[in-house]
Amino acid sequence: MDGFFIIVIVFLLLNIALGLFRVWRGPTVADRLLTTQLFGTTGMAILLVLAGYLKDLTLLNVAITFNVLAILLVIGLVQVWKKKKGETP
Amino acid sequence: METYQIYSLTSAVLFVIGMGGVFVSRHFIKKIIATIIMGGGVFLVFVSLAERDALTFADPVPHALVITGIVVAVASAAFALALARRIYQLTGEESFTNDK
Amino acid sequence: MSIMIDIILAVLAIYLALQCLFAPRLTQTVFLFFAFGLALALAWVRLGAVDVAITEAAIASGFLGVLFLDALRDFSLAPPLKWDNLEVVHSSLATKNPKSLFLPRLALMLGLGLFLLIALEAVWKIPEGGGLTAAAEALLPESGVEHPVTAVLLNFRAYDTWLELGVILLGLLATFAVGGIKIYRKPPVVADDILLRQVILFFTPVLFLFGAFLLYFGKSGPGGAFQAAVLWGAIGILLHLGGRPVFSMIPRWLGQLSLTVGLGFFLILGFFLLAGGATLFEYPPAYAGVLILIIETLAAISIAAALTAIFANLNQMNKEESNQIESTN
Amino acid sequence: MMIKEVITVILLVVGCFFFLAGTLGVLRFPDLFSRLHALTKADNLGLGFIAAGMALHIGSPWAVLKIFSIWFFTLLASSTSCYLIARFQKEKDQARNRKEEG
Repeated sequence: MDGFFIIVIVFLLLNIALGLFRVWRGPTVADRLLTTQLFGTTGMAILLVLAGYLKDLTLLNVAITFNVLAILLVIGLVQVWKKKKGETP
Repeated sequence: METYQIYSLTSAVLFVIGMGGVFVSRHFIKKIIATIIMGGGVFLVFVSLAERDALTFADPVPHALVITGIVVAVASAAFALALARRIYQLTGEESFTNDK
Repeated sequence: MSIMIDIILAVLAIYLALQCLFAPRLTQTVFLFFAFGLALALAWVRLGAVDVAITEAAIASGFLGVLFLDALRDFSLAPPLKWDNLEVVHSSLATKNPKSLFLPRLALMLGLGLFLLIALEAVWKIPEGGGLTAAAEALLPESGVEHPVTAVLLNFRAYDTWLELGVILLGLLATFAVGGIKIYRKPPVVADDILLRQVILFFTPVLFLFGAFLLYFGKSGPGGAFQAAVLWGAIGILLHLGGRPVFSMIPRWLGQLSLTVGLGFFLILGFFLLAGGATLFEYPPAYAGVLILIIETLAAISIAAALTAIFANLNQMNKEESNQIESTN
Repeated sequence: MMIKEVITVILLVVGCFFFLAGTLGVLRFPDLFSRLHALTKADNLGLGFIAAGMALHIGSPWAVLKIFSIWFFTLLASSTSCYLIARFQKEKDQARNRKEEG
């Protein structure tokens, strides 16, 4: 069972590494932000699996923090960059 | 190869990358980020050593140092950002220039 | 087998750091930096430092992330004035002979390479047998809490934590000194979107409760003042972004009180302990648990207020927005 | 006990599949709005499957409650952020079009 968990974690990490390509290319700021969302969600999945693998339930608190941070970044981007209209990012 | 060895080697690499970034990059924001990456390298050494010296639990003193260190690094980064933005507002320059 | 995870994480962190610093565009740099922070948070988890992971994820990626987004917008707007000055700079850069940069670059690369080798060797050969784990473990029953990191932060090395509150307050004062005190002004951006307002209203109590949980949980597990402070600070930032700047809604004395209460209570407590014949921050073991909880709560309020104020102040540094406020008033 | 483990494995594999689908969508779809769709739907479904699998594996009621509150908050946060990002981009596009026309 533990070996399977490690495979899942490695798979999810490679998934993140693949998705980071979009930060590099993404034409707009919003595209780049998407990838931090991806990192947030996938990171939470990794933390959940790690919590089962290490049998350490406190990792779930870290997962909630990841979630908080994702929503903070989105609202930050949307509100801070709001007035900048018609300019190419 | 143990877990802490991998991370302590990584920390040395991160520190050197950050140092190179401080020298090479021109824009203020990049310089600030480079110093934060350097700091991340230092914190990684501390925590990997705490993992090595673990008995029933990992050494708590480096953990506490790193937590306070992160908060202080963030406060100083905020100050640096404020300075950089002020310089930009007053002079329109985004980086240090020699020709003055 | 589980070493695979560590290797991939380490490679990911190094790759992200490199890409972050050598990306051609500034937005790439900033967003790759967020990803770097999250990768580092996963690394802390792998090293068993769950407290550090929470702090890193929330502060170094969330709080700094919002600050950087704000700054990025400022820098990507057209520069305010002095175009001729800027052109001089650009032309001087263009005329610089590329050959003259070759030697310094070579020297820099050589120096960095040598330094890397030395650092790797130094890290590899750090002598065994140090560490304060045994000392911390022996004194843990007297500290009033069960979690060793909290015991170190708020009892054994309370001095550090106290001074750190001072450092954060100094950082806030320094940003005031640079940008001018404007946080008591009216908000620049009001949330005109009903969903945005509702989600902020929903997340405010959730964040508050989760922060309080972490604060109390810090007694027996990963959590404590800093983690709670970051979550409460996130509430302040969210409310500010949603057009409800906390510091202009509460009376001024309350804002000042919340900024200084952590530092002040520490100071008064230390004074009374000294007057009672103990050393600074030597809590009587019977009351240590209660005292630590009170200190943690007050420190968390102070740090959260300071983070909110730093963000509010930096957010209103933007020239265009402040001009707009003046024109609408 | 065997059946429980088999179900956990199946749930995790299905979750991984949705994560892969989300990432491929982010990489391959042509514009921001379809990428948003891929990311916020597929990844959350994947997270839901993984959460279910881990809840089954861990099994203590407190942990199960926590895992599902995590999933609930993520659903809420990411559907909202999907909406907010799409609205942000749409306003920007509209402003650009107006500028080109006028």
